[in-house]
Amino acid sequence: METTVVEGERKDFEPVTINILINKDEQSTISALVFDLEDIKKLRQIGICGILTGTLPSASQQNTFLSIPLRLMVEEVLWLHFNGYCHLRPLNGPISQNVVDTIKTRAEDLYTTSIARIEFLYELQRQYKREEHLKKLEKLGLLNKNVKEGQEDNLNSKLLESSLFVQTSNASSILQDFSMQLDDKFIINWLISNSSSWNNYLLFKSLKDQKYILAPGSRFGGKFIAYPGDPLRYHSHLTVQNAIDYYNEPIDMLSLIRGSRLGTTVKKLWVVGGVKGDIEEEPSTEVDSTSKEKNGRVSFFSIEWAAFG
Amino acid sequence: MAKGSRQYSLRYKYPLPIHPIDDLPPLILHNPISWAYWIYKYIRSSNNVKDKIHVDIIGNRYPRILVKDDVQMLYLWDNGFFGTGQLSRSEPTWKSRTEARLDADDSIAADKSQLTLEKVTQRRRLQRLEFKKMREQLENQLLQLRRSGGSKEQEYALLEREREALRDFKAQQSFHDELDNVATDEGQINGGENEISVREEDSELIDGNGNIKQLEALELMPVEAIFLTFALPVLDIDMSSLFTRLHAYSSGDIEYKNIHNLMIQYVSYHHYRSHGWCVRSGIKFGCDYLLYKRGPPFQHAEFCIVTMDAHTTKDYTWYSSIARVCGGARKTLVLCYVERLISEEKVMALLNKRDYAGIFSSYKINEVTYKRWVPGKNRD
Amino acid sequence: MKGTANPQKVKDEAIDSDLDDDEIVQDWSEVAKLAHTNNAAALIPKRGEKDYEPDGTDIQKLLLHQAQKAMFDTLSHSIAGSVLKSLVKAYYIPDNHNALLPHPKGNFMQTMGRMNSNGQFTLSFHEFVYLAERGTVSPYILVPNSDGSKKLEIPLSIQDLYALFKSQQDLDKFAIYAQLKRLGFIVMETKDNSYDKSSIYPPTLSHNKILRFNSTYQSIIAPFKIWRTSLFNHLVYNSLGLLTSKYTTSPQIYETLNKLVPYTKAPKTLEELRISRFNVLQSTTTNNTNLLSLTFNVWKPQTNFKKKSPGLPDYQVAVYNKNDNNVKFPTYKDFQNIFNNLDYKFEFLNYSRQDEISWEDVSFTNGVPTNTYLSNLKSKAQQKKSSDNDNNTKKKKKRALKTFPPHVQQLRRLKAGYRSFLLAIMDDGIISFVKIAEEDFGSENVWYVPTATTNNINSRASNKIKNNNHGNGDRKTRTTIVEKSKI
Amino acid sequence: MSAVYNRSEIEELVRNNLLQFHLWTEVTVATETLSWKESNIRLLTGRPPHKLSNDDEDVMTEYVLPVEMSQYKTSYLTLEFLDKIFDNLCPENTKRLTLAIINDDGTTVFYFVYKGIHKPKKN
Repeated sequence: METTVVEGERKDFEPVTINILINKDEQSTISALVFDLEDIKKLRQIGICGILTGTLPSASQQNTFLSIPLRLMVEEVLWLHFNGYCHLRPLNGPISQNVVDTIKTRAEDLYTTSIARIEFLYELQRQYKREEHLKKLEKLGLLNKNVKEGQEDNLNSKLLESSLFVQTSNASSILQDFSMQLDDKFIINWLISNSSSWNNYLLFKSLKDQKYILAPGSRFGGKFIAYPGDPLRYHSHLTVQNAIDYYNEPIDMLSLIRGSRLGTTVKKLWVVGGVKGDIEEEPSTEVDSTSKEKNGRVSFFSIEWAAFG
Repeated sequence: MAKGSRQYSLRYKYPLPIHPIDDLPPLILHNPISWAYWIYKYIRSSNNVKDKIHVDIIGNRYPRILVKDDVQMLYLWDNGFFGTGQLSRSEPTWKSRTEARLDADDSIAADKSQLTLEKVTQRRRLQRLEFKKMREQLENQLLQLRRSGGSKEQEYALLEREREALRDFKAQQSFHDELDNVATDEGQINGGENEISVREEDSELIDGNGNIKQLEALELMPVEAIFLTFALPVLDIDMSSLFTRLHAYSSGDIEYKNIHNLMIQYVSYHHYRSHGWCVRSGIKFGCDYLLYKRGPPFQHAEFCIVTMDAHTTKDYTWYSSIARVCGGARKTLVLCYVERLISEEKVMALLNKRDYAGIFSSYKINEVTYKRWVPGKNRD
Repeated sequence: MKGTANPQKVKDEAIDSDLDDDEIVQDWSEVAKLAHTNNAAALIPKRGEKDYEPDGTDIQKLLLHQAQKAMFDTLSHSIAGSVLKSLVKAYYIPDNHNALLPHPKGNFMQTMGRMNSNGQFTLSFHEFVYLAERGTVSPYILVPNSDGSKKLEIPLSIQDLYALFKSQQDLDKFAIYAQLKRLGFIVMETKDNSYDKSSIYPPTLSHNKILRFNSTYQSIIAPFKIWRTSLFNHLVYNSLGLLTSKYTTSPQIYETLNKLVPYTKAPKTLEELRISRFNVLQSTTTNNTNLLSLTFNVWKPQTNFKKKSPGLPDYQVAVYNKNDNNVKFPTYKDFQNIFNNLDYKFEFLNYSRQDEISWEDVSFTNGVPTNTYLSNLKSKAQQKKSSDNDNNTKKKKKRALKTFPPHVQQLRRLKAGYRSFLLAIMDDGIISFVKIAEEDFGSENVWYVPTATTNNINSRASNKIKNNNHGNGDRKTRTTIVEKSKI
Repeated sequence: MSAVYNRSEIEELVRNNLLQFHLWTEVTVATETLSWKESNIRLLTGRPPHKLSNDDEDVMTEYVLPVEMSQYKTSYLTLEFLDKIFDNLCPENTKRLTLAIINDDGTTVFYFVYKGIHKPKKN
């Protein structure tokens, strides 16, 4: 497994930034988004793949290949947080007002920076295009010393200027200094209480510990699907069900039958799991999540059709 | 049980085990005698089945409803495809399959060219088993005879029968030795259920007369049993005994929450049956029912039915896995939401009055189809 | 749509993978080639199937490295934006939560955007983000400088735009919007009032209006109340009443059986649709606060789309986030509420027709019949012509259901159902669609009638037996579906 | 003092099913019992007529747990129950348990249950 991470490596891991779209006014689940491509690469190296959700500008009429932002499952965020792999950036609300206020107070600064940045990018392009042009002329044997300096530039500058590319960047320069009004702990507790269940996280963690890479699984009839390696290269092995109560919740037989039937055709085992332990109640906002993590032990069963009967 | 094609269409002539009166004489308008005869026949005739079908209900917390009589099993299958053979995929055919497997049917055995090496071996083993069994019986009888002080003549007769059995057995063995050669030459050895070698375990299949015992019963779903009791008077049990039996072993008195599931399952079953569908268990596809237009021998099921309380909401993964299974089998998934129109107390009151029709008509059917929708396939 | 790379191959693959989305094989080397960015990605050899599991071999590591590289190269080379000469600037207006385009240009204007009251071209927030992501417009915000003497133009990033979403729900809706838009669908929010809405329902469904349907009203209302009849029925419903009645045909037996269980009858004709809407409006008890609602109107991709008067949508979409603890998967009540609020091209109205229905003939726009509305439009002639053409091509393609044998029609009705909507499910970035359709098995009978009984005299001559001739096409025995007329 | 539900009927049913429908051999009801919520649970053991999975090396003895399922009653198969079965009724290192689900529609269906996470068949 190439994404193995040992404890020591974490020191070399510069935490990635996860943007949490959180709106305190509404009871609402949360989107965790990553906009920085380098961060996305780093996450992939530790087996957190997420789902790309944005339009890919170069192939904008399909949904198979998408681009930033990368959207993460809540369980992925919790795991990254508890392992020290991420900072959380709240976009707390009313979001748009905060962003707009920030922009307004820093207007001149932002303006100057953006002008400088754009001019810098233009200049890079101009240089590149000039060089390309000269190379072309040289190749065609049309290059002479006179043309090389001022003259040619004038001829083509208008054309060149209009062909300069204006890029809409992915990552924000405005939000860099966005004031963090909420601490990570608050956001984590919010995440835990507003979406999914704590036990689902424990299932996730246990599978992650067993080197599986997980993805949202509802289309396949599960909470997660689990891959033995990067989904780009390996088939998924498991359809993992939502955690059930270890002691009191019977396995739904019809679901088991369906899951096994599906599993036979797509070569995935149907996995059902739950957490045994003393604490049964939902973690409140004050629960120290890390200590609770150690309390439960996850029990999984993998089920498939016996190929007869 | 080979069926000719004509027999086949006659066999499933009736869609329900209650038949219409369809043997009335022709009515000739200008002949009053024909009228009289017709009226006589009409009065004498009845829709009822001649003998109600006997059911045994076994099990405790999970009752199971069985029909054990061969003729009655077949009747329920042929007239509306009710029940499932416990040792078969649907129609109870275990006995005939097993007879074929063990070559107990002489007409099949006589066809030498059909025999395979394994079958010969099987049958030899089986016959040895049969012989051993018979000898054991005769020996027991002899023992009984001696204990009860029977005559020498009687004892002699028994011994003679044993010798005769031995002679028969030997003769069969040499006959099969010849067949062995035939089969070996042909060298045909097939897999599959019918080709499994006879096992020691098969000895328990043979009864005292050397025939194969019927181990299979036809099992009715609880809703089928209710239908064949409440809606159609077919089974030899009355509704309240059946209903009580289905809920025996519930702790204490029957509470509404204990009967709710059966109520909505039955209402849904009755709904589809009463509009002409052949409704069978959908467990193979992880749903409640499969709907056949006429019955399994005629076409595949087109619909999967999932029955649920109208207020039910489940995790999305639940719906999506059902939809994938049904979609994979090219069947349309119908979510049948059953809505209770009266209070729980009223249902219980009706139950106390044994007013089952009152109960069942107090639930309403609401249906939706649920289909995965692929944007790319629905653009024009 | 504007012509960025639009390779048929990627499109086809996208569609195929939707067909069986079990394991979307994301071969980024394919899309990398198309992204007209020269780079190593394009040189990656076409790789085979996915492997079962990592086995520690170098070749596997290499293949994984290449696959990841192809993906990340594509992502880093595929940037949103446009060259200066075709730059379309879009300015975010915080107060309106939309974007203003002083110099709009591009094909997108056919299906997106609208003029505000000042005659300025604006994009809704979803349109704005969608077009910025694909590089069709460039997002900016205008803010005053410190002394307020002039406005400064600050470029926004994609990340900034996402920070401007009003809520999580809004972000989910956008994701679904974008998913449909990328495939060419035309999508408008139901709450968008910038275009003339068409409706299948007359503008004021007053009691007076409904009286016009009075003749049919009673006969249609009756089945909706069927359960009451049934409650009465059960008094005589006693184990088929074999003691008191005799049945000479199987249909008689079935007809007795199917009186027991009441069912919801789906509206099947235009009149029934309108009457059911009337009934819904009459019963004002529905508490809509927590119910699922319709978010989008969707039209299939088309070239002659009229933004101002799009007519009835082809689909209507509701959005559901499955990981939101505070929302449950819809119950039947939620479905029913949606069905009652649907207003689109109800395709089932064609079931009983030989030809395709003309939606202009049966709908209303801006309070008048759509045909009248269209003839009032300046572009009337053109409009009529193009929509006629559209209809003609459709007619050629589709064979009317009515021309099929009755048993085939019946099966198709049952499989497709009646009023329907699309439920879009968001699962942490993965979107699936489900079509939920109202179904009505209670109105269809499929029982098998042996031919042997046809000579017999019906003992219940008073029963009007209407032979609908729904043969089931069985090879050996003709099946007839007999439906007793409801009284 | 609560009633102990008799499971011999379903044990016999599953035995017949394995023996006479699926033609297993050496099918017997095991002697070890687990007392579980008013029932005494016993497994069946037996040998199928051929390998049940390509991943198996050869025909092996299977451990079969009969459980009931109904149209209208909830199941009693909890995770705790399965753990207890593995811990108390299966020999150590048992690869898998075969679940025999006896439905009240007359069918008995069989599923493999592996403790923990297991990989799917390669072929």
